[in-house]
Amino acid sequence: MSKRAPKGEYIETDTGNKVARKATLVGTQNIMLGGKTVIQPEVMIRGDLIRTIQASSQSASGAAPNNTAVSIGRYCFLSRGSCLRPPGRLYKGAFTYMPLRMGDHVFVGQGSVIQAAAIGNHVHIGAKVAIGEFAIIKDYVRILDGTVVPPNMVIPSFSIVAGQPARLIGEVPEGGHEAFELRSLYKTVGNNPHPAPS
Amino acid sequence: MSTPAGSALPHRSVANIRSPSGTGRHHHHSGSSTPNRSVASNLGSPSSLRADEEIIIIEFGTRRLQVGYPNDPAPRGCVWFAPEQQRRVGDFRQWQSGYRHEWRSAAAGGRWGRDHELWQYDVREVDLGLVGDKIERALREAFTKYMLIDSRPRRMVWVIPSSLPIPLLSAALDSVFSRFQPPTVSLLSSPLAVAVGAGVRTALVVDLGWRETAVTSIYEYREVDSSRSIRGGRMLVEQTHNSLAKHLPGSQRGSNSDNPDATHEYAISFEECSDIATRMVWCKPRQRPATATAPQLSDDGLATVLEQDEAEARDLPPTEAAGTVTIPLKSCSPPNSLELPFDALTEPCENAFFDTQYSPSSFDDHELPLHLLVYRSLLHLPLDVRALCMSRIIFTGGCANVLGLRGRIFDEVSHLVQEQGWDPVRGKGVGQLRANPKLKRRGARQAAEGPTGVAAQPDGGEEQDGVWHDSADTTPEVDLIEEQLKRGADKGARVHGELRAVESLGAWSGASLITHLKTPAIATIDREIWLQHGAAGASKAADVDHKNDKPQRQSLGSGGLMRGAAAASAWTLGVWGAN
Amino acid sequence: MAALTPYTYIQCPCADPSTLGHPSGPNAPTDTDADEDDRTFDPRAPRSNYSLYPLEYLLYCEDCHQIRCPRCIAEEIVTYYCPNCLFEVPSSNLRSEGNRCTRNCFQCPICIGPLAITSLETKPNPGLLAASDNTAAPHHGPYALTCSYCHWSSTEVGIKLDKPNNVHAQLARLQNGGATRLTGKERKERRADPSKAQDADGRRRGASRDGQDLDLETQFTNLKTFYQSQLADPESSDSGLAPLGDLGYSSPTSLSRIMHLYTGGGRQDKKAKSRVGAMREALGSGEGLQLAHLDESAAIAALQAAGHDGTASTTQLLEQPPHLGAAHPHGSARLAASLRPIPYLLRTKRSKRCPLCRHIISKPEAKIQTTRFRIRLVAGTYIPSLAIRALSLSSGNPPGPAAAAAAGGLLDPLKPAHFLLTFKNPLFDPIKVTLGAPAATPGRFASRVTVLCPAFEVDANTDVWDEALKDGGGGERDKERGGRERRRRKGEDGGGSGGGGGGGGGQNQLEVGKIWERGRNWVSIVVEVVPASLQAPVGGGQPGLLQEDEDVLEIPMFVRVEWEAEAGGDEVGAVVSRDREAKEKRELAYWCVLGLGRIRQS
Amino acid sequence: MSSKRLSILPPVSSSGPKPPVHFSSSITIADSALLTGTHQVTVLSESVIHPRARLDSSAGRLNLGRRCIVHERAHLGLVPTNGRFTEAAVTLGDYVAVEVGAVVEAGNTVVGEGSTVGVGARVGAGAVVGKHCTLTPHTEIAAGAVVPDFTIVFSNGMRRTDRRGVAVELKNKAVARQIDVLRRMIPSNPAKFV
Repeated sequence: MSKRAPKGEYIETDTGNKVARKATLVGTQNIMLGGKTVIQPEVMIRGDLIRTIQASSQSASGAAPNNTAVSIGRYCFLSRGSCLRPPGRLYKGAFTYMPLRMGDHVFVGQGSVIQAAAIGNHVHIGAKVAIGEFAIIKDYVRILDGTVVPPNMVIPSFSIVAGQPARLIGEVPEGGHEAFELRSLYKTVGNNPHPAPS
Repeated sequence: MSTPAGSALPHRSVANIRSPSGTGRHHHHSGSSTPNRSVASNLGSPSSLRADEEIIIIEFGTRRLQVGYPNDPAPRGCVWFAPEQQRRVGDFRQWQSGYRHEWRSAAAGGRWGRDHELWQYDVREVDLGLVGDKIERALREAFTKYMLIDSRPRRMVWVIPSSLPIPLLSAALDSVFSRFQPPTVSLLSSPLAVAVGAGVRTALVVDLGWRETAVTSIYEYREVDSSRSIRGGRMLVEQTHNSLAKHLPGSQRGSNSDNPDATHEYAISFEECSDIATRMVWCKPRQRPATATAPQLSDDGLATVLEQDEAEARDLPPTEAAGTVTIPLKSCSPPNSLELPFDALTEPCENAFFDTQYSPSSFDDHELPLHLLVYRSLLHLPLDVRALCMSRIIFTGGCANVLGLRGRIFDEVSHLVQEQGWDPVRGKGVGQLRANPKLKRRGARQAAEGPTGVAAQPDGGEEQDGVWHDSADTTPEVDLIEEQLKRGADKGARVHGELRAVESLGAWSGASLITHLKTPAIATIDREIWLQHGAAGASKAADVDHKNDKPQRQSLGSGGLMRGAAAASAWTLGVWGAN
Repeated sequence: MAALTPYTYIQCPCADPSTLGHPSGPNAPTDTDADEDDRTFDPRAPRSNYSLYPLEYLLYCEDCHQIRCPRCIAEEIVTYYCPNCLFEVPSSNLRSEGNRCTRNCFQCPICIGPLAITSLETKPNPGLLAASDNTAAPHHGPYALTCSYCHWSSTEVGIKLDKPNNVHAQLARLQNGGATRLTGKERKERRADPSKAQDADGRRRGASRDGQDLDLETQFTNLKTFYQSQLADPESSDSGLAPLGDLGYSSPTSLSRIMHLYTGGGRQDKKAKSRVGAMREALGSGEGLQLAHLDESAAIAALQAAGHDGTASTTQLLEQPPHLGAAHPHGSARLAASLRPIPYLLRTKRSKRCPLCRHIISKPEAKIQTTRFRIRLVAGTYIPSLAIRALSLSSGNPPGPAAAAAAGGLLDPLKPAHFLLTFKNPLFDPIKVTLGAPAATPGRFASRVTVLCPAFEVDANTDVWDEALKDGGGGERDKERGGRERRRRKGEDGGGSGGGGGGGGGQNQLEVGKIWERGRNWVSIVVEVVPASLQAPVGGGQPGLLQEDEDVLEIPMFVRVEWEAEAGGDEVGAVVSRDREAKEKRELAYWCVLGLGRIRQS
Repeated sequence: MSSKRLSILPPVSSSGPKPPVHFSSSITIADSALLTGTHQVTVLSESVIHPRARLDSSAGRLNLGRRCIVHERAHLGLVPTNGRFTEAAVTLGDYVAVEVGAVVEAGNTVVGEGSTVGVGARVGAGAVVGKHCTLTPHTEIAAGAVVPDFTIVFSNGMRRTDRRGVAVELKNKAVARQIDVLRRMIPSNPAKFV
């Protein structure tokens, strides 16, 4: 792990990821970051909860690629205190965890807990959101603060959801797509951040 | 519209109307400002022609809108009016975690629950533009969420209460014509639709609605008489609030005066009261009549006596309500859960609909208890009409869902009938009346006063008994119908004279039948013409014939008939044009 | 909550002019203020909520050069799909199924969470069991629908399924409690076979005394067939009418036959009457006549037994699909035990076109899985975006109330606060912006408003290209350039304190008619507001209870944008050519609403 | 991320003294779990304590039953303001799951056998949650409140009774399976705490 700014609050990797030193990443060898992703302090990612169903012998020795527990795309932004953990379930009588996949430009708000199976691209997850196990969230979805997405729920593209449990409360308008862009946000954090665009 | 429609008829089979193929695929000429005629005339593809032939049925209520397709047994979508709908687009505050609905400030100034209503009939306090906006938004929701249709112009059939004030109607028409571009909007009156939905041609429709209860007598598919009382759903919810508030600890209790004026303080939110009213409130069966039925009435009530038996059967109260229920209340401060006897949940009903503690004479006409309302409106009817109507009583409207209410009203009425017969005169007079034949005849004549204005039958001897049987011959109309019926070979099929309640599918479904059967509506308004003239363009139904007491008749006819003949030249707003 | 962070709403010009102060807009801000006072647009008028939109909800028609809002576009459906299984549904078999998913997708009638199919054999915790693998898993029936959120199970209403697939069909023939119900098809067969129909009716008639009703669907179909038979009655064909098929809306005769209307005398009347014979009323349930059973004591007892918890809330009932299998509900449907699983309502992809010129202004790809748009003309790329920021002046008067507001705090009544409005020009041509705002906000509490610089120019959105190539590096370079440029401009403007930074004598910067700050394609100006006191309503008197949001300081502002564009850029979706000849003057004018923050209630 | 290390675990600020613990030999406890407080912490057989779970016995003893799972960031025995000492701060029955970020306040608070405290839920001081209850995510149980057995608390405090007829032994078997897997994944280090 090469560090551009050894003193800084963040570890900046070659691929441009900015990982806060105060973030908790368990089982890093099973966590895949696409690059240009920001992981803020107190974020927790459970890379150690890997799938055990196909070959439980391997699970102990990490390196195997199919052991990826959490994969994150580019320009994702994990806010302070959020938590990513792979979903687990009984499968054919045995218990196993399944990988958690996250696309590009996914924003995860403060203190949200994500146990989804898959999250698409351009997804905005508000603060204090709980996403249940094996939920599937497609592209361009906005999840408002405090939402509880039940396990196994599927949220189609361009949905705005909220509530406990989550329900469709609106559709993302045509003009709203650009708002999911996280490039500029990426620049605002790190060891030598740019000022937020006025 | 008539000509192109005519040419299009072959395509007009049910199949065509219902098959939505091409919906969304073909999109020519479905423009806002594209005049409808040009649409109809130069439509290229049959698919879009069908789309144009699609018809949408909308029932307007004070609190909700029901939308669907003809030939469906039930509406597809139902949209309730609520404050949340009135927010700006993209304002999702109600979903924010900390959001609290400020119902107290919303309720201030006697507006408790008002923002759950589309309109108030007192037009002075209504922003007509706002009504239009509400309707538009509700329709859009219904169309995109439930109907899944695009914004191609479609014909509409509206089911609206016959008492709807014309400013509201035209506000609605303005909004819909300008925003949805239906080629035509046809109007049906809900009581009529209700009757059709019950399979009868004659009925007494008791619409236990939100803002009022309306009793409408339908005779041979036309409204002959109608009377109303403000005792409706709104009052029920008010009463629910009051009786709940009574059970709150004094600190939380608002000053519950029984009338909702500006100073009235509410302790519980409308939403909650309305919810409880629909969930828990029920209606006591009628208390045993103390007085046995008067002997001289015994034989006039062949039918009613029979009813009486059922009434007795019904009179045993359901499982002596010793039990209590707990009702959680969130909107009062602090949140509280009430423990009250199950019986207490009948209070609202009693106060809102019956007020039995007061003497019948103490009520104004606009606030008659329901049983009196029904009884009197039957009383108004000419004998023959009454005979048929009383065996076709239809309870409809939201409050018909209050458990036991329909039965209660029915029993109260049948009781009144036994007690007083069909004699309009009551109190002291009755005795003398019975004694003195002359008086009696006059009384009878009053009784017979009605739309047909036909004098009652002579030989009052067994008048009430007689009427029901030879009523057939009383008026020329009926006479004629009876003939026809003889031809129709179902003589005597028409139950009459006995009190009987009939079930209807409801106004919307009735309209669905009517439309599916391709029956012209009471009035059909052409978009082009409306946009030119507006309501002013309508030839007042009253112009055709002056009888302001029952404008329904001619307007029904002229509306329906002239529509076909010459849409452009003379059209009416039907019933509604007249008030 | 929307009101806490500053926000902007735009009123679509299509809104009913009666809510508008100026349909066309003022030419100079001065005369705006002049006739503003009486005819200004009041954002708090109830009707305003129906015409105000955030910028991203607005589209733009390149041919009419006009803003288009959801109320003034014509929609066309591209695809129907189920939001749960994401399968496309052919439009042919939509209606028959009530626009709902006919596969295995259901919502919980209690909490509207998704329902999963779970085997009752090995009772698994639905939270641990994904809906997908049921078929794979070694489970066998019976199955139930269970909610992974509130743990409701269809067994609670007595519904069990034999197969884990094809649930919709299975449910269609199941009443709550497990009793089977006829499907529409079977009912038809019944009618077809009279003997069956007879005994069916017979049973119903007999049964109807003890409360067995026709279900709604049956009554409807019975009524329909009855009416049709009446209309088709040969008796009446002499009246020169072809049978039902021909009866059109324009045919008065059908009217008089079905409605059998009475008219105030005259020919039609006679005609009408001469055809009475055909119609009679329905007799018996076979023809759809249903006597009412008014004895609801049983239902009342049930209600008491169920108690408040056993009843369905209004919202739950609202979510229920029309259940045609049921008898006349009349309130008995209120019990939670009568709730049914809710098949997912389908959703649609829609394309949008301008209702006037019929050009398409938004068109998504038909495939459900793709999120691309073929055409997407959003207002944001045609009209300037407007950002609001609180401006704290280091040496300014009262210690930055505005700054507080920016932080979601409150505005102090009667203390001047300053806000920075930043107009960003998306066009390739420089625009001239003219603002008009009332001196005092409408409504019960009038805050004073001063736009320090109501007329200014914004430079063109040049070298948009590196932004267009969605490549981080490019974007970055671009941003840096912007930054440098900003700094340079500030220098020119005379050392203004940018972006709320301290900077000497910020107060001096607040000159009327002076731009605060200027960038590549943006300009910031200052608005000074003096929030009203919530104690003193305009016409005096007591403030009383505040209406919702009455404490929010909202400024109505009339924006007028003028620019010269190439005549070329008209064909829909075409890349605007950058040649500079054949300019044509363009103009846009609309109201917008600036929400600055909440005023402190002291 | 190319990293030799298996985790990035910033140092834990384990404030206060080490509480006396009474661990069954069969439990699994991540060494990044946080134990604070002065009173005894008892964890019965086969329970699992995830990394960064927080057990605070400063207001009384903590008793965890058999096969409990305390997920990361769950906080048992949080001392509420005006919290006072009680004999037992928090008691979890057998097969209790306390999910990510959930809080169980101290003060004779009980969570009954087989119940689940959902993600981010909060059980107030002295509340008694019955057996086989489900507190859905973000549910708040007021201090001192009583939740009967088989209750489901959902949608901001609405309650209903679980009528699925849950087959307890099946449910427990599922938990056992999960624990088997977790024991393999979470390097346990009880020694660190004793």
